[in-house]
Amino acid sequence: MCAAEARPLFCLEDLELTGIPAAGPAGVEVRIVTGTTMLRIMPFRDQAAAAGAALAPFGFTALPAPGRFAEARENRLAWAAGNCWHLISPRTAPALEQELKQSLAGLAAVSSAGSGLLRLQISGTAACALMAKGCVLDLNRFAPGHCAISLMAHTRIQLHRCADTEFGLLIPASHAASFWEWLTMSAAEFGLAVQTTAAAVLEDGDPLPAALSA
Amino acid sequence: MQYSVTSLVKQALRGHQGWPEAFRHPEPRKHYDVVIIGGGGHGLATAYYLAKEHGITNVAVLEKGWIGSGNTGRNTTIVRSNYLLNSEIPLLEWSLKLWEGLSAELNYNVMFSQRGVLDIFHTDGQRDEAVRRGNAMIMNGVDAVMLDRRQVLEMMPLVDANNGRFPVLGGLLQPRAGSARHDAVVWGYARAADRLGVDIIQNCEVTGFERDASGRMTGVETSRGRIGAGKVAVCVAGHTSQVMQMAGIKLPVESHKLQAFVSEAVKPCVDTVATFGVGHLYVSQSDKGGLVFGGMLDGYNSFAQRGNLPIVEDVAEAMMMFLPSLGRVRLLRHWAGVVDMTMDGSPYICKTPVEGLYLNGGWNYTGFKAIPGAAWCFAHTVAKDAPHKYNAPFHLDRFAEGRPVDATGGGPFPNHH
Amino acid sequence: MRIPCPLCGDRPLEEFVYRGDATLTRPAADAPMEAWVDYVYLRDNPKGPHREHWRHAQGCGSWLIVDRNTVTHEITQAIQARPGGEVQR
Amino acid sequence: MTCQTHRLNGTGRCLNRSKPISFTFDGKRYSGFEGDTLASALLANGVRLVARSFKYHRPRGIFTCDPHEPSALVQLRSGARQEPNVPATMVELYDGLEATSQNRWPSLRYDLLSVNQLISPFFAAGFYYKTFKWPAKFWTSLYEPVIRRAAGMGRLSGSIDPDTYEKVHHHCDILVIGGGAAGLSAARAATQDGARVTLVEERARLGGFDSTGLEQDIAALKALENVRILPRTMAFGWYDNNTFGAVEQVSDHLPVPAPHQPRQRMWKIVAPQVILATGAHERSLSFGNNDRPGVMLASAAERYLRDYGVRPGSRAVIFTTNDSTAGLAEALRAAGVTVAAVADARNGDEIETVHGRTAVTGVTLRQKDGSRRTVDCDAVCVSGGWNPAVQLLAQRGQKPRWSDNLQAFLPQEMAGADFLFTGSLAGLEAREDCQTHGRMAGEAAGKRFAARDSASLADYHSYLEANEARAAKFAYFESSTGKSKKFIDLQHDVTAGDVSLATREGYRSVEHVKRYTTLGMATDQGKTSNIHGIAAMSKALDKPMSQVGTTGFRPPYRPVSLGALAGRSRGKHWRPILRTPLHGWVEDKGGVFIESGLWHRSQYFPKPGETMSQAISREVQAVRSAVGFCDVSTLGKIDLQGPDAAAFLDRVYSNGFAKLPVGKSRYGLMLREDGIVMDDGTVSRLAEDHYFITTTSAESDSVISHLEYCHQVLWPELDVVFADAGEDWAGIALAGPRARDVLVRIAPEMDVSNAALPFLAAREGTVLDGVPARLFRVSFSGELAFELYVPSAYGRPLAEALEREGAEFGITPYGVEALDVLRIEKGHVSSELNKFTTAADLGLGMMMSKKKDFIGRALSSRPGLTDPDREVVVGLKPLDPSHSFRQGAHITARGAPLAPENDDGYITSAAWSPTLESHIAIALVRRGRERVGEVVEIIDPLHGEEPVPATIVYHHFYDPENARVRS
Ligand SMILES: Cc1cc2nc3c(=O)[nH]c(=O)nc-3n(C[C@H](O)[C@H](O)[C@H](O)COP(=O)(O)OP(=O)(O)OC[C@H]3O[C@@H](n4cnc5c(N)ncnc54)[C@H](O)[C@@H]3O)c2cc1C
Ligand SMILES: NC(=O)c1ccc[n+]([C@@H]2O[C@H](COP(=O)([O-])OP(=O)(O)OC[C@H]3O[C@@H](n4cnc5c(N)ncnc54)[C@H](O)[C@@H]3O)[C@@H](O)[C@H]2O)c1
Ligand SMILES: Cc1cc2nc3c(=O)[nH]c(=O)nc-3n(C[C@H](O)[C@H](O)[C@H](O)COP(=O)(O)O)c2cc1C
Ligand SMILES: [Zn+2]
Repeated sequence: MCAAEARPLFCLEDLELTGIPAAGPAGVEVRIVTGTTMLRIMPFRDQAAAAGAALAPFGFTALPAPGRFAEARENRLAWAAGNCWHLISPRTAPALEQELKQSLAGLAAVSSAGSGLLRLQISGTAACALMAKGCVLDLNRFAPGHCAISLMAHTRIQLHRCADTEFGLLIPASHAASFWEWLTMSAAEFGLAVQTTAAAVLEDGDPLPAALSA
Repeated sequence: MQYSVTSLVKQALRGHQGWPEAFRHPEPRKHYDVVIIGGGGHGLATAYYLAKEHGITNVAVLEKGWIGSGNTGRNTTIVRSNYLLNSEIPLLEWSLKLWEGLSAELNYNVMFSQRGVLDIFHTDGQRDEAVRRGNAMIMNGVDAVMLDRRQVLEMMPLVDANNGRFPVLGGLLQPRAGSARHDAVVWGYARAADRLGVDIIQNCEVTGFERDASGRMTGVETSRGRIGAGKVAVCVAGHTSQVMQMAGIKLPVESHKLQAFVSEAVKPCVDTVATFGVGHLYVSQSDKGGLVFGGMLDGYNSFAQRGNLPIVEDVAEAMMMFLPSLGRVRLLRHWAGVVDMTMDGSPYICKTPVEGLYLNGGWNYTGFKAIPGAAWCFAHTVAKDAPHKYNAPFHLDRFAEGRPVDATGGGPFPNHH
Repeated sequence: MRIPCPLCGDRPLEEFVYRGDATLTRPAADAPMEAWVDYVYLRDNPKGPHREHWRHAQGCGSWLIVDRNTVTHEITQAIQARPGGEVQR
Repeated sequence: MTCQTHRLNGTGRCLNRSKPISFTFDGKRYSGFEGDTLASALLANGVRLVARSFKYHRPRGIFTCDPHEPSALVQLRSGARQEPNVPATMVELYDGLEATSQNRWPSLRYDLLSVNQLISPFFAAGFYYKTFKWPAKFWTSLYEPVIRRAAGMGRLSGSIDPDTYEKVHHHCDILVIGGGAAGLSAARAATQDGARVTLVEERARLGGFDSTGLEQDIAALKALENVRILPRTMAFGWYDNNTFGAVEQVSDHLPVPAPHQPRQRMWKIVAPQVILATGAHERSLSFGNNDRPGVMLASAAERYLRDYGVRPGSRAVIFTTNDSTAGLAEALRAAGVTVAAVADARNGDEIETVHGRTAVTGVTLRQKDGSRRTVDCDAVCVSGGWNPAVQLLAQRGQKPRWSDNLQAFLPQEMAGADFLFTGSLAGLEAREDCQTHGRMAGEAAGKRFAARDSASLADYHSYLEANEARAAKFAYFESSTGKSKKFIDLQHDVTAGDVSLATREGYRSVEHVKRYTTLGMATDQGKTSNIHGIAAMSKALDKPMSQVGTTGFRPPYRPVSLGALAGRSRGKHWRPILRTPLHGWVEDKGGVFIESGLWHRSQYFPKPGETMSQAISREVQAVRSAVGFCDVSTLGKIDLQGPDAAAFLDRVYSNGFAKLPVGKSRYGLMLREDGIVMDDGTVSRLAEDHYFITTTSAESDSVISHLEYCHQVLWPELDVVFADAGEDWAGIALAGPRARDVLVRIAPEMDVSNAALPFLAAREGTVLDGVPARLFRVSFSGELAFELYVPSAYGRPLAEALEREGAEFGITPYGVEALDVLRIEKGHVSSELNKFTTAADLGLGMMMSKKKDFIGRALSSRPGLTDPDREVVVGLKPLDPSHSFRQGAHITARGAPLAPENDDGYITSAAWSPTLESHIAIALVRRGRERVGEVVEIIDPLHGEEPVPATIVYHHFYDPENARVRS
């Protein structure tokens, strides 16, 4: 019996993950980010503050308010539903999950959102124009550091505004293939470049503005 | 004057100067044996059958606006009896039988067009439901035909059989079903009732009830003054709970709005009434050429006769899924009606806890087809103070008894029916 | 129609699912049958202001209590149904 | 190619004369210029007859220069892009454009159905209500088909629309609708306080009615950073909370859309404030034969001259009631057109009737003194005044208000908390007035935005009030004499006579008249006709215009293609197709997919040469005799944690959970509050306060929503949290007598022996050398079985490992069909949870705890739900095992006639059981449990089947002692 290899892009299997050429540089760049660990944090009754405080080992002092995310070291902590936050990290899952469970014991339920979400980073000069085709939010009022759970192309997704022209998307794996098709159709007019990147590499990239870091 | 080819020719030669009014515009009298609230199809037909079947002619129909301004004048006009439950089929089938002779009976062409209602199915689950329903229909003496894929596509050539998504598996056809001209039904019953002596009083809103010491109904208050009544029959569709509340009765009803859509007129391309269950869509084509179609409720309580965009998009999406060659057809108009949604999707046609007060309402979005049959039964109930066997299941105590007439299994969530 | 979710902000109708009358209280276990029948089947159905339950199903998932006018569709208030909510904004 | 006989030299603001364009109409080739519309180009070529009317097939020409053109509707393009009913006035000319006339046969000039004109006296309003009633059958079989053949206008291609459509969401602070003089000023002023302003204009160019002199304003607006201008974009609907639907015609002016471009794009615009500047529509007048080709609105004539360099004829007569035609005579003369007469109704002059059949050849004028004279002409330019374009506003439900001074219907409310309006929509006429007031509206909106509350509207209001007070428009709608038909609704052929007939027959409400005559129900929705209908009613009923009132207006402002409203959500992309983590693997294995809700699930795995039923039987037999595995990832999965988790479960399930030990699974039943079964599934206790729940695939969303409701609304005091873990885990059922042998190899790290992992045990551990896993010993098939969950990314590796490690035991993948057969053999209910059944109906009455309250308990005891006559779950075995039947077939006692009272139930599940070598069924049968052993009939008259005699049996056909699941 040999160790099984995860299939990080299982939800996009058999789709062509290639771009669509444009006259000039592609207006939309999509990075498919693999190797991300996503852990749910769901505080028990009246424990949200305590749970936030217990996240110090991960670089955070509090749970971000609804509609916000924060970054510290290589980790991102994002509000993800009514009473739910996601710790998003390039570190490997089981170890991180154990650490988090210990830190939050009695304060919050921890579970692994595992590989159930496809993570995309969408950037480029036409990123906003593309997003507007599916996203119901007022993107002008959705500033870097904001996050939302919202409907896009008939799919409930999580959306992070990473920079003026960059969005992070978390898409339920079962919807990912359809979403991808919608995305490529909608981005075609701008030109689309596609890359697959490991989370570890990504997090070494540009940090968020200092103001957003916890 | 009787309407006929002869009278039409005569009048045509005289520049149509001699046609009498189809119905009078009388001032309300002081008292009527029966006051019917609501000048929609059900109210007018109830008046007609009271006069015709039971000889009760001292009857008024009070309508707050113009007759037909409610749901009867804004519905997608599907007439069928392809129901599931043995408790509901007899009423609808009786209604269908009355439809078949209605134009002649009323001397008014209601354009009842029996070009079939075809429920197309795309999944095994839908097929099983259709088989169950078709067999129930046949057991009740109703016509039902199972069509295979080829037959469905012959009848509905515009259906996309290869949409890469929902294969056409077959369809359940009721050949005798079809559609009718909504306004003609209103005017035809109004004219026929008027000719039997019924007063149709428009612009007359009922604002309250009058009861004697024993609690019995004695009259109604209206925007045109008090009108005495031996019996009061309520047929006010989307406003049932409002009107019944005036009599102190709270009903298992939520008012919702349902939208309807019509396209520009195009040459005939949809020859039957077709439904696309996966997309909750139904579509037919009017004799003028407009495609008439609709989908689901907007989904929240509302008394506004106008819909919102999500359902417009939903319905258009279903149309494009079902009949993708209609992409270049344009939507001409869309509107909404306020419907009583009940806790089991079935109506109330019954006596009420208040003596002298009778109820015909809770029609959800299916009451047009029932107009002749249900009004006929309702007239019976009002005249005889007891239900006819066809409307017996549709009383108010059925929830307490645990005997809802729930054909979709939606349960006590009106917006799930 | 747009509903101001207390957690997510203004969102369009298509993100929400409706349930209805928010003034009902579930009877006690030993309540008489009529109380149960009324609870399950009788609803407030006013023409005008209405207090109702909606779920932000395609957003944060919260059940909300929304005050909305059934004639104008104007919404005057939307709060989380769970008293206090777990999270404050 | 004919030459452009009516084209002027020099003029034509919209034209690019250096770009000639060739196009065809009814197969004949013509030429025009870039910038032309189809209408202007046809006029330039001297083409006047372009259409036939709906009912009488009367010849019709180009009547307006507007989007709501009622007459000149053509069929555009050919092949799959063929589009019916397109107003020629809105078609921007492109090279190679193909248009044909519609609603005529055999040709536009010789249209057979134009005989309808001759018998038109019989076709008066409402004629079909009065006849065709007898004999009853003839309506559907004879009369109606004839009427239907004549129905409709244009024809569809019948092919799938090859173009694409898409949607965009857009948010701005202030939306301006209409890019005329007023809208341009308003938009510019609105930006002053920093608001984001969007302006939509349905035409290709900004400037509205007359863009002369507005070039600088337009350029200045375009230069502003916080302004977004959307030309060719029509706001069609105004929905709650200032949500607007608008459609952009992205590619309609091109032969085919550019690569990756949609044909049209629907904008969903949300704007806290809106300024309406939709302008006004010129109206016609009623006079005899006022529908002849060559009769045209005065403003249209003016625009064709000015913007397109086209003269409407060579001899024109002007018929007017107002000053807006003041410059027209001069403009016509300047274009070399003889102005043969000007009939000004204010002076008592009028046109009585028009002469000519397929085009105007002259008119009879009636002068104030009653004298008549005939004037030869080939064009009639008519103006009956202007109707403010109130349609969008009226969509909000407000009824327009009649102004005697302005002789027009105006918006009822001058302004609202979230809207303002301006320009000729507000009754203003002069360009300067429109601009000044537009600026006021824009400034007010900008201030409201900046202060986020109300700004003073005093000036805005008083400006309009003064304008209205000053006005003294002449009231005139219909010529006073003449016998010829006076058309009101050009497209639907409604005449002034039809309206008065309707009122005589008792149809006195404006809404009744509309419906009886079909006035205003055509594609222009009454924009050119309603006012005349109201005027005719006012005369017939002797009621002021204000009391007659308008009919209601509805979206869309102008018809919108279904394609645009659907966007990309069509065909395969209608709704997302949901895929399980094993999707790719199933595909590679040659598995067949089936739609199940939005999921694609593996239905069966055929081997070469196998039929579907052979494959299913093979898969079933493999499970019964060796081992199989099945993708169950679509099951709903919920991760429930918290100190009150057990208490919570006790309330939402009918059976008890408090005593479920850690490490154990239990089957759970969830009811609705009305006592009907909602869902079933397994609940596994992973730790003291940690549960893992599965739900059925179909109900997974509604169960989550229900549990959230229970938690957030009913019992907020309970300290639990739960997560929808549906996406997290891939699930595989491993079943069959050799299942353990395979599992041992997959999960060497775990002790899976019967002793360590007995029936209903639940464990967390790892498989495949370190992959986290949840392992439940539950069985749906009736065999020794396990449900295995691993993170979704390991779903496929797990399937591959099972295949590899199980090969020696004969492992076989199976799909949902075999899954269903296995559970039917075993007698597990599934499709019996059909929203009609109670726990007792399903034979699960013992799962209704008596010791606690739970959802659905109280109402379950109502008489109707405990009636012994209810239909309950039983099994059926045909006397002849080879006799098959369908799901949905009904049950009757033997020999009972077909009648509803003999309806004893119906089949909910049917299958060929390879194990029992018989067809078997689960059915809901009246008093079924008392009738075990009785032979009944399975009837399916719908399919014309002979009744199948069958014995009622207990539905646990296979291993009723449950020995195998425990082995
Ligand atoms: C969009 C839509 C589509 C539909 N499609 C179908 C279909 O395809 N097939 C089908 O069978 N059914 C359909 N229905 C349902 C059907 O239209 C109705 O059930 C049916 O018309 C009800 O008839 P009615 O006479 O009870 O009500 P209405 O026609 O609504 O008449 C009730 C009348 O009561 C009046 N009224 C109310 N309150 C008062 C008062 N206080 N005083 C005086 N008068 C009052 C109202 O003004 C109204 O005119 C549809 C409904 C809608 C809204
Ligand atoms: N009596 C009059 O009212 C009258 C008569 C003749 C000329 N005029 C002149 O017309 C001009 C009036 O200016 P204005 O700005 O009020 O009107 P306008 O007619 O110039 O502009 C209105 C614009 O709104 C657009 N529009 C209408 N509905 C729309 C919708 N739903 N979506 C998108 N666009 C839509 C139209 O295409 C048009 O371009 C002035 O120059 C005035 O002198 C007025
Ligand atoms: C079966 C049917 C067909 C219709 N066809 C048309 C039509 O061809 N043109 C039109 O303008 N409206 C049509 N309507 C819609 C009516 O104009 C009107 O919108 C509807 O009856 C609701 O009334 P309201 O909009 O006045 O509230 C149709 C309505 C129905 C019920
Ligand atoms: Zn929310």
